Amino acid sequence: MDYRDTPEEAEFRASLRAWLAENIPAGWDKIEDRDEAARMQRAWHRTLYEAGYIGMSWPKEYGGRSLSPMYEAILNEEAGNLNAPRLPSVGYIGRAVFTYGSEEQKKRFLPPLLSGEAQWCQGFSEPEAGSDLASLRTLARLDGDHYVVNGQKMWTSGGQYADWCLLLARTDPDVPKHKGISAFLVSMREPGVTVRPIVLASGEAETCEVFWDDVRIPVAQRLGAPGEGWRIAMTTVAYERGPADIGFIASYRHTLRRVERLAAERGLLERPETRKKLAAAYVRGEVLRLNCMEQLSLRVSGREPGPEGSVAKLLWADAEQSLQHLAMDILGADCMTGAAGEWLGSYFTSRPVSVYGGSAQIQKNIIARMLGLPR
Amino acid sequence: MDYRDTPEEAEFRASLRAWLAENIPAGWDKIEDRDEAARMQRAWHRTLYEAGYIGMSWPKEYGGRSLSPMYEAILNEEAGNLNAPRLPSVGYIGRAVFTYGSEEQKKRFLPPLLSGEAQWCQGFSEPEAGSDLASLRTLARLDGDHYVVNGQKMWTSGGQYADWCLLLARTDPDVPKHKGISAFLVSMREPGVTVRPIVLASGEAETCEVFWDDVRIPVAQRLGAPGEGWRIAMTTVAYERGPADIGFIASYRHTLRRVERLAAERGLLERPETRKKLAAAYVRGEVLRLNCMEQLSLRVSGREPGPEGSVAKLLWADAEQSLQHLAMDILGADCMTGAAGEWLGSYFTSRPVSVYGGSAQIQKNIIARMLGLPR
Amino acid sequence: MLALLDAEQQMLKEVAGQIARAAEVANPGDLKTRDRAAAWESLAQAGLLGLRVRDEEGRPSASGVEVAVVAEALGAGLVPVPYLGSAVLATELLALAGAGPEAEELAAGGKRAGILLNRDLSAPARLPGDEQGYAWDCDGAAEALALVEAPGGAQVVRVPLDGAFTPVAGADLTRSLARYDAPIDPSGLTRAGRPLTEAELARWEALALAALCADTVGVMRSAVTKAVEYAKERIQYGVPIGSFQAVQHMCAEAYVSAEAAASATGYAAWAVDVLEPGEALTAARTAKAQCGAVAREVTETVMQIFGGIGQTYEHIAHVHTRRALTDRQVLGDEDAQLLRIADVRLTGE
Amino acid sequence: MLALLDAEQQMLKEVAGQIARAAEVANPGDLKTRDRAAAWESLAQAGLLGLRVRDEEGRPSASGVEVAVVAEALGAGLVPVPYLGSAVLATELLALAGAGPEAEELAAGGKRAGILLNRDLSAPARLPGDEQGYAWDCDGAAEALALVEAPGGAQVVRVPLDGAFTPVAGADLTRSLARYDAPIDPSGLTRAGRPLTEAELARWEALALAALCADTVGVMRSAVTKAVEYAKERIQYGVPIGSFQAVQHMCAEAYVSAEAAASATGYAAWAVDVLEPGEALTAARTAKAQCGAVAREVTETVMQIFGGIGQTYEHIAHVHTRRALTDRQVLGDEDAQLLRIADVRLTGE
Repeated sequence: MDYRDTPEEAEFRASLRAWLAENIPAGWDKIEDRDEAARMQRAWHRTLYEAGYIGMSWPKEYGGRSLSPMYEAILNEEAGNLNAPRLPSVGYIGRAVFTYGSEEQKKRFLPPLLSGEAQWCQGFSEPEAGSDLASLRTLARLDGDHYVVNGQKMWTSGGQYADWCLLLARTDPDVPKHKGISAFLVSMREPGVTVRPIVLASGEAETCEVFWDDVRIPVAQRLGAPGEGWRIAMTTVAYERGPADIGFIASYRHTLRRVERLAAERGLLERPETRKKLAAAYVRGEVLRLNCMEQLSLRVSGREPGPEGSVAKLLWADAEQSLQHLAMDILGADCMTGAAGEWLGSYFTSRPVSVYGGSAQIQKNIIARMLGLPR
Repeated sequence: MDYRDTPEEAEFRASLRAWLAENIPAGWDKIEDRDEAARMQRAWHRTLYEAGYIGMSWPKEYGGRSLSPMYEAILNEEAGNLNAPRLPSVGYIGRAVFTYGSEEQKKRFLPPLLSGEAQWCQGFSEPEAGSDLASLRTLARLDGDHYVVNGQKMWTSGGQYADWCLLLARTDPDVPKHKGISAFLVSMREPGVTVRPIVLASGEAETCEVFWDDVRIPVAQRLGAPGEGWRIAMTTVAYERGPADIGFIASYRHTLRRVERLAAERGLLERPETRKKLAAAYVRGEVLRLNCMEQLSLRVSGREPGPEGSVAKLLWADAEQSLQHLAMDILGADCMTGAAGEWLGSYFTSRPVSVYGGSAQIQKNIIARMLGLPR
Repeated sequence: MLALLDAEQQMLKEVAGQIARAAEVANPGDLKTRDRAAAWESLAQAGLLGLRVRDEEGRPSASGVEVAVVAEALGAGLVPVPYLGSAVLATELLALAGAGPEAEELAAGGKRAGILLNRDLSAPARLPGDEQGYAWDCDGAAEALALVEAPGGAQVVRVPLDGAFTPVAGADLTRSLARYDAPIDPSGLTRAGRPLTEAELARWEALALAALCADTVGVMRSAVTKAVEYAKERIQYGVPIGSFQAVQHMCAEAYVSAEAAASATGYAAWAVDVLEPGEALTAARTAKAQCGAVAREVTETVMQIFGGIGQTYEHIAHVHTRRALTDRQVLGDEDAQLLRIADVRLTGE
Repeated sequence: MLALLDAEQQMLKEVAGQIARAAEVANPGDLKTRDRAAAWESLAQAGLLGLRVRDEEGRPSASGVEVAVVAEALGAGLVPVPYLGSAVLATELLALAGAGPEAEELAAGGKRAGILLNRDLSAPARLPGDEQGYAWDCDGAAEALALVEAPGGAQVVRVPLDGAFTPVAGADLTRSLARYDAPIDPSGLTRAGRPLTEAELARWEALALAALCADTVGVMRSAVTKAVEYAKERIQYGVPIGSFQAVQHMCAEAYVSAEAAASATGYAAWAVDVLEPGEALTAARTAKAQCGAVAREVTETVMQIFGGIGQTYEHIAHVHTRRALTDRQVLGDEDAQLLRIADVRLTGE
């Protein structure tokens, strides 16, 4: 057991840190326009790619470096510490493609995914299929050498700026619901694809609805076999939900420092109660960080992401939501009068952390299963 | 809406208060010996009875005074305020007897129940039938003009000192579980009845196990029809769980004052955090009191005790358990070193408040049903 | 003792409920389309704006209980009218000060007044002194009431909501807020009535807190009702989500919290006109402490039950949260109330 | 980085687990019948009492991680031997002070020492000064260690557990406690080793806290495991209670709390010998804050899952609660830890 970097990791971290210091785009976090921010993200992706920081854990044959997931965690951590722009999330789409794709699909889709030339989104959830994803209704009807897709997807993050979508649709309505689903790699530029931003309670448009009206997808763009969509989705979701994105830890630390400053500005640091609450927020962050390090160590040791990830997910939601509660309580009326309106937004942004990617209730069900409790 | 006493209630309260001041047995709360305490309780019952304070809400024909339940609540409140010994709880047994009993049973059992000559206990729960009472296994087999009872009861409070028991036993194992249960009025002095005290985590023996080995009960002591036991139990439990026993409110207030004194003795009253926690404990007590007053008002207005009682039960458990947590935190190490060992006992005594009489989980189920949520 | 609404109060509840339902904000889009003037006119015509106007013997035409009944109904409907600001906080202040005609004017509905609060919304603004602050719940009002020190007590003054005030977008989408950032020009203030004694101010605060609590209770109860209805209808895994015990218990816990707050609020509302001012205020603080402590949790639970859709701006859930959180802050959150209760419990006795 | 036990540590875990299971208190009746001397002897023979004895170069024979592995196993078994008191807290204090022979004596198992704590159990007793206090986890010990001021630092002293000490029945049924009520006679004290620097004391406290945390983690994990097993077997309404989602979620929440505490504890145990003393101590305080904050809740949830039977003295549940609550208090509960963490975070930087 050793929480320190190995010599190789330390070397990687040092060179990465130097690279980040030179390459983080100046003033990126001052950009308010969403379109401009999206362009910046795309350029950032390209910059990272050219330096070899994208897909490091992917097999070499698919453009990766076959490194341990530890290096991606270090990237997340350092980028977070230095307040870099969000790191592109290519892992889960890539994994779906190189695990289930044909050789041709791999050749066609992986390079631009890695380079950032093609931005991807994920078309899984629907208005009537949230927690119960398998009940999705979007239909892909085979018509010659194409599928024709009709339906509505929801919670498609980045849908506005994506070029491609990993889409789940029902190809066989006559078999049990998990078995009739297939996965597709489909261009967001196809006729019939309409994207509508969803404004959240915070006032931000962070995600989208996507309407699919008679969208035609070549059969060659089906990923995996017909009916294999559920398995593909589960692989993807497992990698999405896992502790890989340790970038959150760094952002949590930044936020905690901001909350500490808020308390200081308001002269609350003399209060033992406030001191304890701030310390408790630090403890929650540390606990999450250390739990994620254990998860990561398990992955590095070759274990597939398992239900233990649900522990981290619950700790994450609790940490983030508790921190926003604390900020709100420190701000008091300012949070309600608009004097510190951005914190009200952060508060509302923290709420869905216990909803998306499997609600807190679903995570507890998963843990109960892992504990062997009967259905 | 008026939270004040009516003139009649005020008059009753005044005379009761005067009576209590003269009649509360001196030094009763210094008695340590359990047997002696039981004798004191019996004498106290008799004293209350002779003054007309037992069974006030019972119909006159059964020895009551046909008064509104409000008067019993006032009795509970005043007795609690003046730190009187526990009030005898005759309501739920009485209600079972005068609702379901034969004329002969009423004549035979109600007068000594009221007067305290006969002390009663309740033989409902079993080791394998707690929350799921209807799965009880104690068997009453008909043998001529007697039933022969075999089985084991648990959580029979006061079983050591009871003369009689309201017993539930299965008389017909061949029908669905709720339908095969009958109720019996049975002497604890019968051969084959063995009482064994159960020591709780606090170290106190507050309740009993009762073993029934070939205990013979005359058929005439069956209460209600064969198979009517479940209905009888539900009536009894509803009256047990309802807000009638407002005596708890007074005892909560006493305990809160003691906790406030603990904080003062330890010089913690300067701490805003401690002040807030003590005030929050006061608020919880008030909320419970006021909720119970609403429940009581509903009953006085002729409504049967309903599932709203579950709200009070949950508030009660929360108030009591939170108060014991607060005491423990104020005491710190003293609670662990035995320097304030009695508070550790109180802490453990607060734990089953969310278990007995329907666990917190069961209460929430009841509320969910009331809200119309589907099974 | 009977801790239940009497027949007349029940009838009032129905009337208020009807008006509230007609003006209800059922989804955020309604905020743009509701005819607020008509809703205000209905309240005026039903006499609900004049509950605290005094008769010739100085008695309010209705008690705190009636005020709470109306406030709860309007809170339940998230109705975007300044009932608390104008018909409760401002009218009661005028009535206690003996400014009968001014109170009558508000009761008639033709004129409205907001209340001026200090920078942290925890108390009525004191002028001079509070150099920054907010006019709260001042939709359609040309003025807001504040207090100035005067011989004999606190003098109510009318502050014109002129250019010194900037409308701000606060958390609450249903009630308006205007900020002032510089000392108020004393020459623009008009005195109303006679100075208020400490006891009268306590009485005012008790009513104000009880009405805020009733609003919160309305917001919470209707939020829980909506979540329960959704849980009955929303199908996942082939069954209504309300058949999952986890969802059932979330609903039950939110219900218990809301009902507990309602119990404390009922007593606080009753206490306003019956108990001694200090006792009435402690009852009100007790209710506000309880409401404040559960408001966030209850409305968050409701958002959680609504799942993804409950996180969107177009859904009503966050409008409940925003109104409840604002109620929590106005005149002091639970921490502020608890400290004052502690003063009475631990020091006052 | 690899935050997992290595192969040797895994093996140690199995050895410690075997010894712990042989001496496990599975129900309160075992407290009378367990052969505590045999358990102690097993620990000595496996070398587990000597993990912190120093080699000739001053290195401990095993790191904080190994200590935590053993402490967790013994906590999980509620094993009634003074491992923490004698083999960790006392031995480490002697080893840090360079009192090698005394440490070796304890490691051999023939002799035991407790630790003297101040009246609120929050720190090692300082003599003179702490005129009342407790010898903790001193089963079978003839002496307990305390600190006296000396030039150059804090001097470790051996305090005989003589007539000045009264055994007391504390909350914890598995570890013993003896009280002293009057200033300790200085003539009876024996010095051990050289005075300790601040840094050494910080290192000692880091190890002591990490070991206490590991004990708590063991207590919590085994309590949760027992509750889960019970939930699988206990039938009500014709099904195991563990098939109810409410029970499942209670188990899941308790599990998450215990695992979170374990994550923090693993790091704290590792940090003892690797990080700077200040950092190691912050890591240890973080773990102790987390363990302290969840210990009560987790063991209470376990009692709740066990229902009525879990409330009885004859059942094991409360023995878990008692040991966890005691761990929480020794060397400072979560409030104490948080305040110290705040000092570092908010003032130290």
